[in-house]
Amino acid sequence: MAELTAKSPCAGRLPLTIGAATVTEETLGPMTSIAPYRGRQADLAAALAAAHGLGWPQPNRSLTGAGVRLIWFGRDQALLTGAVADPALEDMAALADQSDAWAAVRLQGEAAEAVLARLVPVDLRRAVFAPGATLRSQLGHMPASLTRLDDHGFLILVYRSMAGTLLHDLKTAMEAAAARG
Amino acid sequence: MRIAGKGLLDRSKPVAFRFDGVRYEGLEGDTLASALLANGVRLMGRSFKYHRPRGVLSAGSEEPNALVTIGRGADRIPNTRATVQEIFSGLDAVSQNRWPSLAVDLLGLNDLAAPFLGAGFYYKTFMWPAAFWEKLYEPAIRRAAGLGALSGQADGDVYDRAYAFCDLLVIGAGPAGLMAALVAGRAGADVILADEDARMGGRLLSETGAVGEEAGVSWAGEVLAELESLPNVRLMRRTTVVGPYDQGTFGALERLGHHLPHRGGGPLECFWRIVARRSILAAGALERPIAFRDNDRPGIMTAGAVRSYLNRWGVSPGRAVTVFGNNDDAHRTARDLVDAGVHVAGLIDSRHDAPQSDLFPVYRGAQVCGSAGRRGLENITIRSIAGEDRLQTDCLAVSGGWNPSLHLTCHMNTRPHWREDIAAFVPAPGAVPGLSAAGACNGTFSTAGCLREGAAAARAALEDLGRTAPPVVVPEAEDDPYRITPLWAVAGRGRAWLDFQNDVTVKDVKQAAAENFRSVEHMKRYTTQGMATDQGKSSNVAALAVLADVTGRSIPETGATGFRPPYSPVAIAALGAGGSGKGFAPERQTTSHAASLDRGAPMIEAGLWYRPSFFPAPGEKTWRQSCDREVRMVREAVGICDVSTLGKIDIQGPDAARLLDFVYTNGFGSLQVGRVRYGLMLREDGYVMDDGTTARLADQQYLMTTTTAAAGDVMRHLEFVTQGLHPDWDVRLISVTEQWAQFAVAGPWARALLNGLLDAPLADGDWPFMACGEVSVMGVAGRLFRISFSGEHAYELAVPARYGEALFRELVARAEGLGGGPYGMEALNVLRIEKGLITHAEIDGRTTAFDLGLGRMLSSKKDFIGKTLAQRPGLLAADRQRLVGLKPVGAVKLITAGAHLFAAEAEPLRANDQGWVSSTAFSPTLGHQIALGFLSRGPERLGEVVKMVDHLRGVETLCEVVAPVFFDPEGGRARG
Amino acid sequence: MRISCPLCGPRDRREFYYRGAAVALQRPAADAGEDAWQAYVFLRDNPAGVTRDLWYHAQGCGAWLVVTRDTASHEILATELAAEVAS
Amino acid sequence: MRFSGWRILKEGLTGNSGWTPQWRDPEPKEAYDIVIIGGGGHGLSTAYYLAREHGLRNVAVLEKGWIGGGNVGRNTTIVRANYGLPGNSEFYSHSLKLWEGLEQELNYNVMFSQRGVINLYHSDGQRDAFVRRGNAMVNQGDDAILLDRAALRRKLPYLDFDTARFPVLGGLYHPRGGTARHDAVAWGYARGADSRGVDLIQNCEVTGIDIDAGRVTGVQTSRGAIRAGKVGIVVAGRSSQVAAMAGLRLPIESHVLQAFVTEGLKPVIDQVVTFGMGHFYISQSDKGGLVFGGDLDGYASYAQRGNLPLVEHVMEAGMALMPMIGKARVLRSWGGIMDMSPDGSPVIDRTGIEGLYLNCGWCYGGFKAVPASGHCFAHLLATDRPHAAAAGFRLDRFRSGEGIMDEEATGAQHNLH
Repeated sequence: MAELTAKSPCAGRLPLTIGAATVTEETLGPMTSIAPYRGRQADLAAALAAAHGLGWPQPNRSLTGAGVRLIWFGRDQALLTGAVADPALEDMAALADQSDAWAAVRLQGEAAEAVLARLVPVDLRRAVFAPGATLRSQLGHMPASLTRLDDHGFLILVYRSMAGTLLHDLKTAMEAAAARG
Repeated sequence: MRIAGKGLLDRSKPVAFRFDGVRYEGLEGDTLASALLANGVRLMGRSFKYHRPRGVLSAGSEEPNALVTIGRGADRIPNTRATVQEIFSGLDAVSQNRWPSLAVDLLGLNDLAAPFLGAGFYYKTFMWPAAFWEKLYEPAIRRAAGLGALSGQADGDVYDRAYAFCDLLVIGAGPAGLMAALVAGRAGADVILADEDARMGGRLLSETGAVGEEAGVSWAGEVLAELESLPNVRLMRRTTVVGPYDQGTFGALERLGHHLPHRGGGPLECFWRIVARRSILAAGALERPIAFRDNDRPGIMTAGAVRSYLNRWGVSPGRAVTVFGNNDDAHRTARDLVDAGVHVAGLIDSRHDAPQSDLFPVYRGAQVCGSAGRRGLENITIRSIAGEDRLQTDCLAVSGGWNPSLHLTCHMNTRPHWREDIAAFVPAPGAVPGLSAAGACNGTFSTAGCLREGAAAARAALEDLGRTAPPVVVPEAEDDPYRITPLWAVAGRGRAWLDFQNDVTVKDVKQAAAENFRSVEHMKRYTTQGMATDQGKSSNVAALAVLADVTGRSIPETGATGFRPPYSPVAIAALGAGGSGKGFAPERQTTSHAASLDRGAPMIEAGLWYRPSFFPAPGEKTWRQSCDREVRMVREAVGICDVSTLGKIDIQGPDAARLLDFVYTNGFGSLQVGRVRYGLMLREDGYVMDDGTTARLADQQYLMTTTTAAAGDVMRHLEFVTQGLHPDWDVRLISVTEQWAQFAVAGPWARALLNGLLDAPLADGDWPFMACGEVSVMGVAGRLFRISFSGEHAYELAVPARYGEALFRELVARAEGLGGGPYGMEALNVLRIEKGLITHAEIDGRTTAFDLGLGRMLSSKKDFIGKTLAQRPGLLAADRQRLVGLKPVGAVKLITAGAHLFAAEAEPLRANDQGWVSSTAFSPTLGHQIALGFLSRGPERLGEVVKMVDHLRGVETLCEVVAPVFFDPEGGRARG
Repeated sequence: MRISCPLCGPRDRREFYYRGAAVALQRPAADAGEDAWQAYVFLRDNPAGVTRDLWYHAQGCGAWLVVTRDTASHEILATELAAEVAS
Repeated sequence: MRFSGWRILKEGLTGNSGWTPQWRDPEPKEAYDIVIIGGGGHGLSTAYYLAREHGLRNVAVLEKGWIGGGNVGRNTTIVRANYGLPGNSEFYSHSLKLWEGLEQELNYNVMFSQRGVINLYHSDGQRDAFVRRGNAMVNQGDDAILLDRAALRRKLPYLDFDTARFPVLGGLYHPRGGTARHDAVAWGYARGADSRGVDLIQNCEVTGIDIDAGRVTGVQTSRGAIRAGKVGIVVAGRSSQVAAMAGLRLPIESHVLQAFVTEGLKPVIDQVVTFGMGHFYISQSDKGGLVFGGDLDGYASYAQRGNLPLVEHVMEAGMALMPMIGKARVLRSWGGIMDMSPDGSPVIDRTGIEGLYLNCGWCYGGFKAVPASGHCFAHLLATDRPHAAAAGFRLDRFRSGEGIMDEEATGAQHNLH
């Protein structure tokens, strides 16, 4: 029997380099939303530490471990990427597979901050938003998750269905940033 | 006339440009105004109402007269201030609001009719005969009105928008702003220094005084060099801060491309939202004219502007210049001109105690009471105790004093304070939270005072920011006292202009007062003073003073000037950058998007989503042919439809069922694992909000589906209930809409199709109607729901979205093998109407469960959102318009959505209105038109014939009222 | 306008959805009577001054907030999580 | 003084020295038959019609600032009768008819210009909803025409027909709709009321409402107490505060609505055009400025100013719909305080207090209502019975659920209308 072919959200549309910024599609592997039940946050943190080597992230922080990343994703919610969530977590939190829900790209380069300054209404200066920092906001008109990976690199997540608009908006902003040299 | 040895421009860099088709040469760094003056061109525009010839009044963005159009093509830019536009090679500027030419403007005839065109004349006439207003008077007025013209073509330029954040925003880079930025920059604060000019330095560029040991302009250069070197300071040139908004947000317009001959695809402008913890307004001051008879002739301008043209651009606007003022600052203009070798024919100072000079004749206690000249100033009349005297002059530099540029401090509706000693308004402290004013905009006019205040404001801001101010020495500079004796308008006959562009004269203000438009707001609105493109920057205070004088009140008693954002006008394209075309809203595409396009399906918008309308087959020429075929296909074989756009919310936790019971009108506690139930949701005001199915996936896990349109609203509603009303409930909500690609497989062959696809075929007897569970689809874990929106035996099959496209293609291929295929929104709509299933055409926000025939779904056993107000008498009234089916019974067979319903014999008038048609379709299954609609007492009137009237489409149809389910009313096909 | 989300920090108004007066948190019992329901759904104090209203951080963390705010000056005096106010 | 072309000619030839006050500035009397609180458009028209239609001249209008200084002086000047629901239909139809004779009646050119209003639609569902509304307009006796894409292209060639995110499919055309010179409406009614004996009292803030045994007896003001037989509250933007003086709590939340005008331009937009996929409406004034606006800022406010997110959204919508306006520069933006009601429709009704009447809740549709609001409120004040055209504007409709007029169909959340 034939197989169902998998297709990534930005398949065939990346990478893209304009000026001092490059966008690539990021393969994060399994993604799971984790929302702790009432009063179970401490237990959950312990279970996360045991299973994935990570605690529960503070708001606006992301944690990284061996191949995994735990990104604060909103009120009482985090996104585990890079590993299938340990089923033991189900006792302490609502889990939902989101591996296919988000388009994930990496924006890298000296101009990355200037590009995002055209799209995200939040202070992303290095001194304020350092590597490891994450936030939920909007990118253009789209709901987005944004994480600073390093001095000039950001992980951007938007709804899978909006991948086309993400790339359009990034391209426009990259051109505007590049036009200033 | 360019003056040797004067100005900051490089004489070796000529730039050629055109004005009204004539080629001129200027220098790099010239504005259009300075370059034209250097070429001896004084006539640059026409006034709005009387089409009076006008030259420049100012040397900045406040210019009311010299407005031109830049360029001639689709992207031409009207109403550009010649005083702001930098020249570049190839610049093509055109004058405006004149016909046939700037020199000969036939509408100049208006000027002769001026006695009849005074303040508010149009409110008193043009009323007879009534029909003439729209047909004759108004079109003529409209044609004559307006300044420049848009091209009518889509704006093809690129615009940019961006955010910036800083500790301190300094607005204006004159002495006060530079000093403030320097102090804060050295302290390590993140500083943005923004200035509207191409070159920073503010008034220092226009004055000859020293700062410290050097020329002011050199000092500015050194400070700027240091600021450039600081990584924590950002200099934004050509950037006008246009308005303050709440919590330290400022709008600012950066002009990136207006001075470039070739932009290379880069943005023309960038609109910035700057968020600053503290801000300093150092915007300087604007000089005001004095009103006297015919004070609007080309060649008459502010004294400060004359100094700017002379000292910055090396241009004298005249060969024999006169100066008219009421303050000491005016004398500076005369001195600078003499120093530059320009002939000063005289200085007229209205003060009897004005300083004398041995450089030029000073007429103390005298006033200019008139001017003469054709299209430009030739002479002025001076009135003194000795009588009237005429003086030949081609340029009159006027200074009525200076108005602090406090505009931004008025934008939040705080009124400024009047200071009698400087005869000017100053900012009210605290007018904009976090902002302080320093320097001339605060009423401190000496250079030294500006430097001191700039430094002090920065120190105060640093203290607020928790930083230590470094020791910075404030350099010495001119510290002359500002001495002024107010003179607003010279008495006498004739017209004396206050608002130049809008042609508002002293007489107009007096007439307004005579007609009891004595409130300053009334006067402004009646005369249009202050309504021109400069927002009254050059006229507000003088007009207020004239009004105060004529009504016998003091200026503060009479009122204050007000200003609104933006400080200077901003292009719609900049504020809405990126909004045109597809940029207006995100596009959401399903995983089957490309596959649907491959099949030639026209896509339609469903909220932000795109969904296929229909899938044309070879030979089909109209959408109806395709739609009818797709409907028959589903009824007779099997159809495939992407339903991924419906909202999907994963609800988990011990209290998940409690939540569902609270937000749905019907009970969910009894729903078994592996089963699906239809639910109805109300708003708290008792009207229907949304509907959908919810599946119980596990003991404490439910999957709620919402309509496509309401997905976001429902999620927010559930979050409100769980956070705001019942934070004690242990339940978690996670949107999984995007995770799953979901397809309806509908029709008699649906099960056969699935059994060829699923890794384990569906056993007979399993998967009854409204069952759900996990399945394996070609090796992929998926979910299957036995639900139907078509009335057929149907399923919805969901897989992770990465497999969506592949599964869609596979499903369609298999369906085609069974005589079926894909179907689109048109067929989906027909199928659901045949079954009387509702969508947002029926759940339109004004219908109740009672109206929809779903009253029995309102549980009496529990509380739920909307329960109480749904029981209001008005929501249960027997004569409400309620859901019915309609079918044509007369000669006309067409039923149209949006038509209204009447008793068969009634006139189609509001008083007889009994309902309306919500959804219609041609049913290929039944062979005739069918419709859903709402009819007063509808369910009681089955079998009655009513009249449908669609005035707009010209259709009148007799319809039989029937039950809203047209096909398979027992539901056997879906269950079987 | 910027609102300090207790979770996300200061954010632009464009990230938030506005619902109205925080009275919406005090939902009456089903049988509380007509006056109570009138007051809950329709009537408003609507002060020209300090008020408490409900905002949803729609484009941020998804928290509902109670914001204490001056309607005349737009000054924001406090922000709290609705879940903490309500519980 | 009667205004006419001859008068202008005469005054022009005699130095414009003969113009007289368009209204007096009388001292407040101790007592009036009727006191109108609020000298905005609605209050002034109420006073005018009290005098003209009911012969009631012992009337005062109390205005805390200057007459016409509220929303009548800060709106986008649109006049239309294109409502879909009973209650609204007959009222706005009545108002439009009053507009059509207003200049001659007032002897004041308010420049009412029936340029036509076109509501654009962008989907089949929206078209059908507009057809429903258009049919209601025709049922009422007003005019509505459905324009398809081809007809629209001829009328408004500058719309983005080809690349728009949401395609422009057609429009609902209301030829009798249009614009008027907003300030002139206030002044015309003021002059008309004053000439019939009504006292217009500016700079007179009402600070209290006197009630004795369930009956209103007068008002306290910054210029002293004034006795009154009846009191009408017409203070959109301050309704909750003034009503609170009588112990009333209203179904009103106050919101800011921003509006914008560009620099003057030669004629480019002839009709009033509204966008169906984002809040945006635009017309061009006789002076040449593009006058436009959008949605509420969204939060309760009395600040009379708004913020950038809404500004930017309005501009984006404008660019999405008609990118030819890109180079028009916004000259001025401003904000007004809107009385937002739970169903988006107004209240003209008695209160529970004898002699106290209420006119409020105009949301952001009050300007076009000025003539009929005053006409109907005057009728209510004079006769104690609602005028037939405004009988639907009852204060108790939320309690009963009867006659809710939720045109936007967004439910009882004030800011969504």
